[in-house]
Amino acid sequence: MSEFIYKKIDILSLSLDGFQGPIDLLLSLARDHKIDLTKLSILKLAEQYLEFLDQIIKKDIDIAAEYLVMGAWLAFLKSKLLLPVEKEEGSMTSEEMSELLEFQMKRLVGIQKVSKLLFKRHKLGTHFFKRGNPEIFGINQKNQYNSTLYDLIKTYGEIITFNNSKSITIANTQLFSVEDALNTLKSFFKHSKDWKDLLDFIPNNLRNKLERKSALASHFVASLELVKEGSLKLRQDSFNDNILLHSK
Amino acid sequence: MKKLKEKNNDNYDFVLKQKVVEALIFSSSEPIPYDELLKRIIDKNILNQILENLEKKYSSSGVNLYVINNSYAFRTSLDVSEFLNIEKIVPKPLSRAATETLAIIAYHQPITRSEIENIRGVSLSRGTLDVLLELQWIQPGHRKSTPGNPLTWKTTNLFLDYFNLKNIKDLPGIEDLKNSGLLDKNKVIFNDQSVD
Amino acid sequence: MKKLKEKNNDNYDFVLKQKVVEALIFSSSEPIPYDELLKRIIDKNILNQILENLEKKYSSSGVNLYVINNSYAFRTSLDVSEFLNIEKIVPKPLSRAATETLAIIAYHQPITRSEIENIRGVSLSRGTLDVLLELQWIQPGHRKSTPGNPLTWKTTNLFLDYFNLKNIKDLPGIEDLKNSGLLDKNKVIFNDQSVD
Repeated sequence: MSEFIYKKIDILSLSLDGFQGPIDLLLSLARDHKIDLTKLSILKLAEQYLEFLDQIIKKDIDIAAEYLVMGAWLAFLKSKLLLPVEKEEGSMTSEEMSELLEFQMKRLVGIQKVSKLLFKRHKLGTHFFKRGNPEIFGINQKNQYNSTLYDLIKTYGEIITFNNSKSITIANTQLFSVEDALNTLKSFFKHSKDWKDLLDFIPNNLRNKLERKSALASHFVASLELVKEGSLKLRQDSFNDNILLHSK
Repeated sequence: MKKLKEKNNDNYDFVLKQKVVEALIFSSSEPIPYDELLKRIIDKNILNQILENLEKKYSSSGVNLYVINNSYAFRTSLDVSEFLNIEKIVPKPLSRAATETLAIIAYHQPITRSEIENIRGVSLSRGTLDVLLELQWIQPGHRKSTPGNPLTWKTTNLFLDYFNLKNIKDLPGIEDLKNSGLLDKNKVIFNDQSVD
Repeated sequence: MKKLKEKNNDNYDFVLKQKVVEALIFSSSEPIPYDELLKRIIDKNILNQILENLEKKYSSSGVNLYVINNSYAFRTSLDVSEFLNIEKIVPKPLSRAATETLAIIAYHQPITRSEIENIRGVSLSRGTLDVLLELQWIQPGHRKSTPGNPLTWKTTNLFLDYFNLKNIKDLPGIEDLKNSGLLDKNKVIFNDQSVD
């Protein structure tokens, strides 16, 4: 068993560079066991995949996330394979699901094979060459431009990107300035000789948390400022008690 | 006498036309579409005869006539490729994602982005199509008439030219893939894997 | 018997060498110096024979072998160049302004001049639209029924032809651009970032 886990971690390190995704991983698991895709035991494969998923979830949750869709699907398939056949309307049977999975794996193997064949071909500029010094016939048009569709859409992309980054609008904020708070406190204590709770200065019609926090912070800072000036007294009887203000 | 002269004229005309076609294709570095040639020659039969002659004339030369998707180009012969160690353009190797994506587009075209993702089982990372587009190996095809009208992608003639292919049917292994039913892009298990 | 075989081999060798010289001259971007050719062929007599053969072979073609300053190049023959009205034109990319303007017209057509200027953020210089008009890639559309009835611009069929598009709708949309990596999302600063 420990050997098994070791092997999984090996695959994990592979998945960090060459690997692209779940079907690839399934293929690699299948190849590791030198299994012919047509004789593949989907159940075994599903079990291994899920075990592998268990391992990486512990190691790296980000990578695991990419493998989860296939994992969930395989878990579902596994449960179907283990449970007695029950006919459900409109849903795939476990055989159909296994078949689809096998098809997807074979299709990817096919594409990987031909992509190698393609790049093994004789290539222009490496094995054969075009006219090195072309002459251009100017019959109808005087100007010959070599603009490509890529130039066109890349340029458009850049315009759009540029325009988006150009139009930054900073939303009006409903934050309270310390200056405003100072004025509120000063005008209040001009007429009042009572102790007053700091929280009472926070307008109670504020809609969101941020505004409330900002109001509290600026009034607190303003009260400290006034204490420093010598026009206000602050009192807090114990930690977590309300802060009370009194004019001096 | 007049008849003979006319006949001579016809022949002279044909020879001149052949020279024109030869010069047109030879002087260009990119493949010239058949229709472009037809604009100068007008008569399809004559043009076909000329192209056949040229193909034959150059078949044992150091330069051959290549047909790429109904476009014509002269390219150096493969017989001499090993002796031409001139400045070769060493292509920057493509990423595995890009080569697989190119193969999927080539063999399954026209194909949408999400269909490509389904086949590979992973979402296309940004920059993959970009690289292929910059190489001018792929281009947008028509939009699919399914919900959302997704854009499809297909390969270009430059792609065929680069890989020495006459047309899409000439792709290596395409018959095998087709015969084993592996070119079906609609068979999918998980539909919406891509996280955006 | 042995001699005959040897002779055959020699002949094969000569034919191959001739093909190599032919391919070299064809693919070289500049007239290729005699000495450069000699480096591959080694034997002066053989090279001279090859050049003479090629000169003869191409003398009645649409393309001739030219000697310029002891360097060799293929050039379109004068009989056809007259016929084809050859001008040596060096292909150049469209200016940035013209490409941007073309892209905006393609994506936003029909669009007025001042609308183009709004998107680009700079005023259009006189020559920019002229270049595109001369290429026949844009044409005037209908007049807009806003004050001043400004003229709109749209792309032409030649534009579609040149960029190998069947339909203007086949241009990749903003989403496609984003997905193919052509729009660098990182550069975009969203203005609806909410603070919690």
